[in-house]
Amino acid sequence: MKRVGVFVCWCGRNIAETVDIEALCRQLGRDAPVAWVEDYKYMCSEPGQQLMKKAIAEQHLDAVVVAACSPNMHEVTFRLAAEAAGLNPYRLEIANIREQCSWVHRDRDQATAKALDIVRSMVEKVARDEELQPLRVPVTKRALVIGAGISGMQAALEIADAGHEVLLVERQTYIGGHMAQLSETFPTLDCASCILTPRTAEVARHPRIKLMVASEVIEVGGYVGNFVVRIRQNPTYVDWSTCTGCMECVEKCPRQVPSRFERGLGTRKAISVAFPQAVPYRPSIDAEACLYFTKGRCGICQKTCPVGAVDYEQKPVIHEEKVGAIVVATGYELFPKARIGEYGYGKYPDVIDGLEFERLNSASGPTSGRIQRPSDGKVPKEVVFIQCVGSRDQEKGVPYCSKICCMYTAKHAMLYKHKVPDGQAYVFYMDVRAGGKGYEEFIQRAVEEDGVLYLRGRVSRIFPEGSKLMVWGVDTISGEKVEIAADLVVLAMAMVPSPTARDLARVLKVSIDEHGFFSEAHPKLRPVESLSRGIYLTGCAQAPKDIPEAVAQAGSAASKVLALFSSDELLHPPTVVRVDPEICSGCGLCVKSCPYEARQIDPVSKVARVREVLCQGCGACAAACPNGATQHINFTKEQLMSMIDTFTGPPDGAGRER
Amino acid sequence: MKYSYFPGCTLPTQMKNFELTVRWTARRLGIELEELDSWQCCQAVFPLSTDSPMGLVASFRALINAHQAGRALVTCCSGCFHVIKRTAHLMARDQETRQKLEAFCEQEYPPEGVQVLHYLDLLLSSLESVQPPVPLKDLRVGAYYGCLLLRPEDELGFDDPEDPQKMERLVRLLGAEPVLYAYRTECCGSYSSLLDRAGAEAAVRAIVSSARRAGAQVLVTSCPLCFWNLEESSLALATREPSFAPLPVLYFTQLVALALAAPDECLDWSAHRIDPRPAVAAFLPEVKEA
Amino acid sequence: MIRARAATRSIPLDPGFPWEVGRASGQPVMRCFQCGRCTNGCPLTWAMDHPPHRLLRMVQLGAEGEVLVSRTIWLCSACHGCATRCPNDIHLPAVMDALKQMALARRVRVGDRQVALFHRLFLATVARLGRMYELGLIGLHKLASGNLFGDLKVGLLMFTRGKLSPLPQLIKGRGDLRAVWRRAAALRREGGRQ
Amino acid sequence: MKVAYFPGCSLHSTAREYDQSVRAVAPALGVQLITVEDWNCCGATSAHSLDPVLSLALPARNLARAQAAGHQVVVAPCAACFNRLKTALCQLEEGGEAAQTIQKVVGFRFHGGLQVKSLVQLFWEDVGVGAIRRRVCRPLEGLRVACYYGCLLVRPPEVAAFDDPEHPRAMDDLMAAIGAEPTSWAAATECCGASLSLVRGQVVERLVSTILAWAQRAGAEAVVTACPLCQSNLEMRRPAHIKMPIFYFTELMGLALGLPDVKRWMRAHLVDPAPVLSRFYPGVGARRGG
Repeated sequence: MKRVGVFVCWCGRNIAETVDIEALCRQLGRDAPVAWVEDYKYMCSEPGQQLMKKAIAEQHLDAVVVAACSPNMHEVTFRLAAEAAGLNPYRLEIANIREQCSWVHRDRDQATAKALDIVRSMVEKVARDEELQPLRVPVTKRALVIGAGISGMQAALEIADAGHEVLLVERQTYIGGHMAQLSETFPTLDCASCILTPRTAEVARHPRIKLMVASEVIEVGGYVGNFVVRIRQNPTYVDWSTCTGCMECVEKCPRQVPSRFERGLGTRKAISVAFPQAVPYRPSIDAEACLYFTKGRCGICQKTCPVGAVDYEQKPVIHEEKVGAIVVATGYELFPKARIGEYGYGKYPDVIDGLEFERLNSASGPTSGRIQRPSDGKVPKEVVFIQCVGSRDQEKGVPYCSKICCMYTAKHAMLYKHKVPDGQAYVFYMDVRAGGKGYEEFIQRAVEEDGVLYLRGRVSRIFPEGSKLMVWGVDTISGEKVEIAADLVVLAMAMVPSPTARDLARVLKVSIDEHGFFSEAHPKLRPVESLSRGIYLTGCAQAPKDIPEAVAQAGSAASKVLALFSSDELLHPPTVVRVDPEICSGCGLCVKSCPYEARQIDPVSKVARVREVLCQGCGACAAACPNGATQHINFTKEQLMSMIDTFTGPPDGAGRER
Repeated sequence: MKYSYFPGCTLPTQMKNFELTVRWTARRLGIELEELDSWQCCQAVFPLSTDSPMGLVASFRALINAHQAGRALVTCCSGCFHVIKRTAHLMARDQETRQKLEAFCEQEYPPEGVQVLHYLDLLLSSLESVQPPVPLKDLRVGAYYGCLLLRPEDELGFDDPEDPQKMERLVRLLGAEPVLYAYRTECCGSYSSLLDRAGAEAAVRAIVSSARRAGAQVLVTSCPLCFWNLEESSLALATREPSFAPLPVLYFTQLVALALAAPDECLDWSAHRIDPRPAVAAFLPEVKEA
Repeated sequence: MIRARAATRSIPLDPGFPWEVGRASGQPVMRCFQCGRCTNGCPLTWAMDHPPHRLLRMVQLGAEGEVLVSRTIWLCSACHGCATRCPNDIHLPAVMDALKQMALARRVRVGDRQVALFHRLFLATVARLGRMYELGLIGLHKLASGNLFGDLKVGLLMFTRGKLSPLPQLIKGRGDLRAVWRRAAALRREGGRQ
Repeated sequence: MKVAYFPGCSLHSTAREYDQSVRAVAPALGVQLITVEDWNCCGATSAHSLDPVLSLALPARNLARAQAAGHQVVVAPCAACFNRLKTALCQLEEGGEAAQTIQKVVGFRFHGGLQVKSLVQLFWEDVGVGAIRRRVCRPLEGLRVACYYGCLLVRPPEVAAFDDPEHPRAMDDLMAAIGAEPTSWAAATECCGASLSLVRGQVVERLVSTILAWAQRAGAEAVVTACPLCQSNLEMRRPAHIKMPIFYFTELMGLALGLPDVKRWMRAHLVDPAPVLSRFYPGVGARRGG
């Protein structure tokens, strides 16, 4: 008969207020399997743990039940303490008498009675627990980073610099994400490409980074340390290994289509490279625009290519890779203008969004940096910037603040004034949010030096009147309704997750929040981890943020990956399932019920078996197994039944006494 | 198809011109409008006070009558459409008020609800297959929606509140040219225009001059109150501000009547204080020699 | 072109106005972010048509028409309570002075004619005598403003206490004082700081 | 110690007793006052309201004359004059375009090395509280006074640069030195309305009644001030039901130092000081009529 020790925690007043600790200990003392009972105000504290260790040694305890808070909180703490005292950690169980008892009841007697049952059930369980050792799992020291925006690139570089191989997968045909589209960045007005291109160049030449553009992750199997990832590389119809980047094909290509990189303000050829500093600097063919694919004509690019790199027959290639950790950096997209009826559903050409303004202002943009009206190319003399378009708007389903628009709108207003000094910039805002380092001073500079006029109020409507755009706003501070005849309106659109995020989340089996951003394990303490071990988050994939924060998060995610790779093996919890071959009839029910592909039927012996390393201990197959061949270690049917009996058995534990 | 027709107070009385063209176009397009037997005024304003459902009784009874006749309820006036449709919508989601009204009127409200249509929808569907004998060629028409027809969109579901197109579609079907102008969905002052003349005139000045700048020759509406305010304020403005040129105002059914070559006797221009005939002269029926 | 759309009229706003006031007063009016400290410390807001912070906001908006005819700028007693506490170091009394000078220069309907008249007569007295002559000033103001019988009782009391010297005091240097006036006036005409 | 004395216009008329008490107390404390020869009005509020150049030129002319007479320190008992002189001095010391303009308009070259102080500042910083206490022969034991600084004595800090603009204590220390009990109260630095008094009397009445109400609530028997405009406002515009005498701080110091002419100064007060001071100086201020 095992000698079970029970340690009851007061948890300050959390438990002691509604559970009569003394009565509980008295009652437990009289139970058969319980050899030792002790209580302490804070079991998880240093003295609490010492008390338990001393008792394990002196009372030669074979198993321990700690009646305290949820196992999520301190199971690891107490198991390590038990192990230090020579007890097998899996012979220690937590009886949750706080979240499941004292916190949810008020009646002291009922709470004490319930606490007694909870502890007794755990005593029944621990009495039958086996001694176990954690399973050792090899680690593939290779990381996958999904998304090559500034955040993804930074994470990839930091992991690679630490000596590990990185697979960087990017959906577009170029890397740099939305930052590549920016002209300058706040609060220092650094030119975006000047600070981005060193990073993209570094990624391109890094020996340990394998860059796969125009690629998407379509399937992820396995578990932390041993993911199996399938990536589809979409065809670019140009063999980049032979292509020299001379761009003859681009010049000769007759087909002009609106460029997505230029947000529709400029055009590009059917075969093209997104922008002059693109990395990799190789052209690719847009099948929807190319005359060869749409009408079977032309083929000029193939003819003019001096090295014959153009290959219309290129097909998508599926790559299968093994990686140990995954970093999600899929970034953001702007809320579509077309969903804002009040501002013209995106139909008015001179009502543009922030990224379009960036392209207008960018030296390599469609207008080589000249800020002009998309409609008639004239330089605008009155420009209205509108904050919170889509953001902080329950109606549009985006109740949150997109965090960076106050800053980039002030930047836009300043950049406009630097290029059109006699122009007038107005900003309609609700609350300027400039919390970063040097941010508030940046806004003040825009107001004082560049004479940007800030008007507090949301614009109710924009409509065209001749060549002008009438903007109906208000300045709630002075109470004046204002109407501005603007030449150009720039909307600070809300930031929403990138369109592929939802599907990727399903593939990675990680959760996303109600807005589609990836859910972090804990908003304050584990912001860069997802709830699945080995999958980390960084940048705007997790929530809207500015570049400094995205880069900081990238470093944090990279350090998580490096911590994972620091040991050659990973410890896997031993409470997995096992099969008794004699009883198993090979019906395969367990294989169907396992969500982690951990159960198989042995082709030779026709008997079910377990890939222990994949088993997450969820118990689904043990429950499904018709004849009990599959048993869940330390959660066997016998243990569970005994636990249930304590709740359904005779009241006040008759027949339990020693 | 037969419909229960709810004319509303002003059509049979002050706005005879509206009523005549409604009946004539319905007959001409085979739309059977059977007037509800005992209808009352729909209150013109959807009663926002929630503690007394009495304001909804008229609409409730109209809906019940239409249901009993087994037909959808049709109306032409934006005001009536607004109030009755919102009452129907309220009946669908507010059980407590519905039970109060059912108890008061001692009549059961159909759980599946009653369909409420605007006559414009019927015209649009039946005109698809009709070639207008008198196409209103080169007539530039500015449709004036006002607000009751469109807002609140989630209850009325009539058209896109920011960028409505139904009136424009009708104008094109009649061979005329629709004109988009900024103020077509701005409020004309509605019933406040009866008290605050200055406010209403400011609103009408903006609406009419915006339509004129966009090249409209005539305004078209489906709301008697807007019709009255657009004319009344325009005339007041014209006397005070020589630079302001009013635009004639028509009901959408009058436009349809013209295009379908309606006879002279059902085109009653007497109610118009701004004579629309010069603008639509080319489409008027030849005056038969006396 | 930005306009304020009141119910029936709309007033054009001139975004250049705040810069003009900024230069004239030497104060960074655009820096104000409407925290309201000046207003809630000012002893005279109850008598003003626009509290100081809203007046400054109207300056920022360029509502020149409404600002220059406001009563606030004449009622400000330059007690510097606002200037001391302003987080943006804006010296509001200096702005009020600049607006007073602009109002007079642009001949608008002055917000408080009596106070404006008082200041003009005060300076005229000093220009002629070199020192203040209260009795003369009060007399002139009563004649000019037509408010002949105000404060008679307390005036008499002050006189009997010998607090209102009947005769003015003239300084010897009136000559060079007039030269100072002339040179100042010349500077003003050059648009010195208007 | 020899200083240039700038009396200012008020001290020659409405604040005659202030001038007399200053001329008596200063020498008693070893301060020799040499009046600035042919001084002119400092322009006060009106100058800076209407003309930025004149508002600096007028006080600067006085500084020029003090500099010409070789003085280092110019003392102005009146807070307004002190503030204007100090503003002009700051501009001159700052140099730059404003300084050139002033010197051109007044016609003098500024050599620097000049100081401008208010009288309270001089007594507090230079004479020192200890020296004053030693000379007191009739301490005003138990006299509860509210020291009223007003605004221009301590504000704006970058110009006045004297004591603390929010919680000044200089006058309180001087009063304590002569045995009185200064009370802390809320309106010590609230503005009394200054020059508005002659034109907008009712405005000042409301401000003064608030200030005196605070003084009464703090249990003060009298208010002590160092500014002629505040003194006359507090006396002239006081509400009828508050009969609290308003002293110049030099008057009380004169009384405490046992100087002869105290009676003459006290006769000029509108509010009879006798009830408050008789326990220190029988018959002081007593005369026919309130």
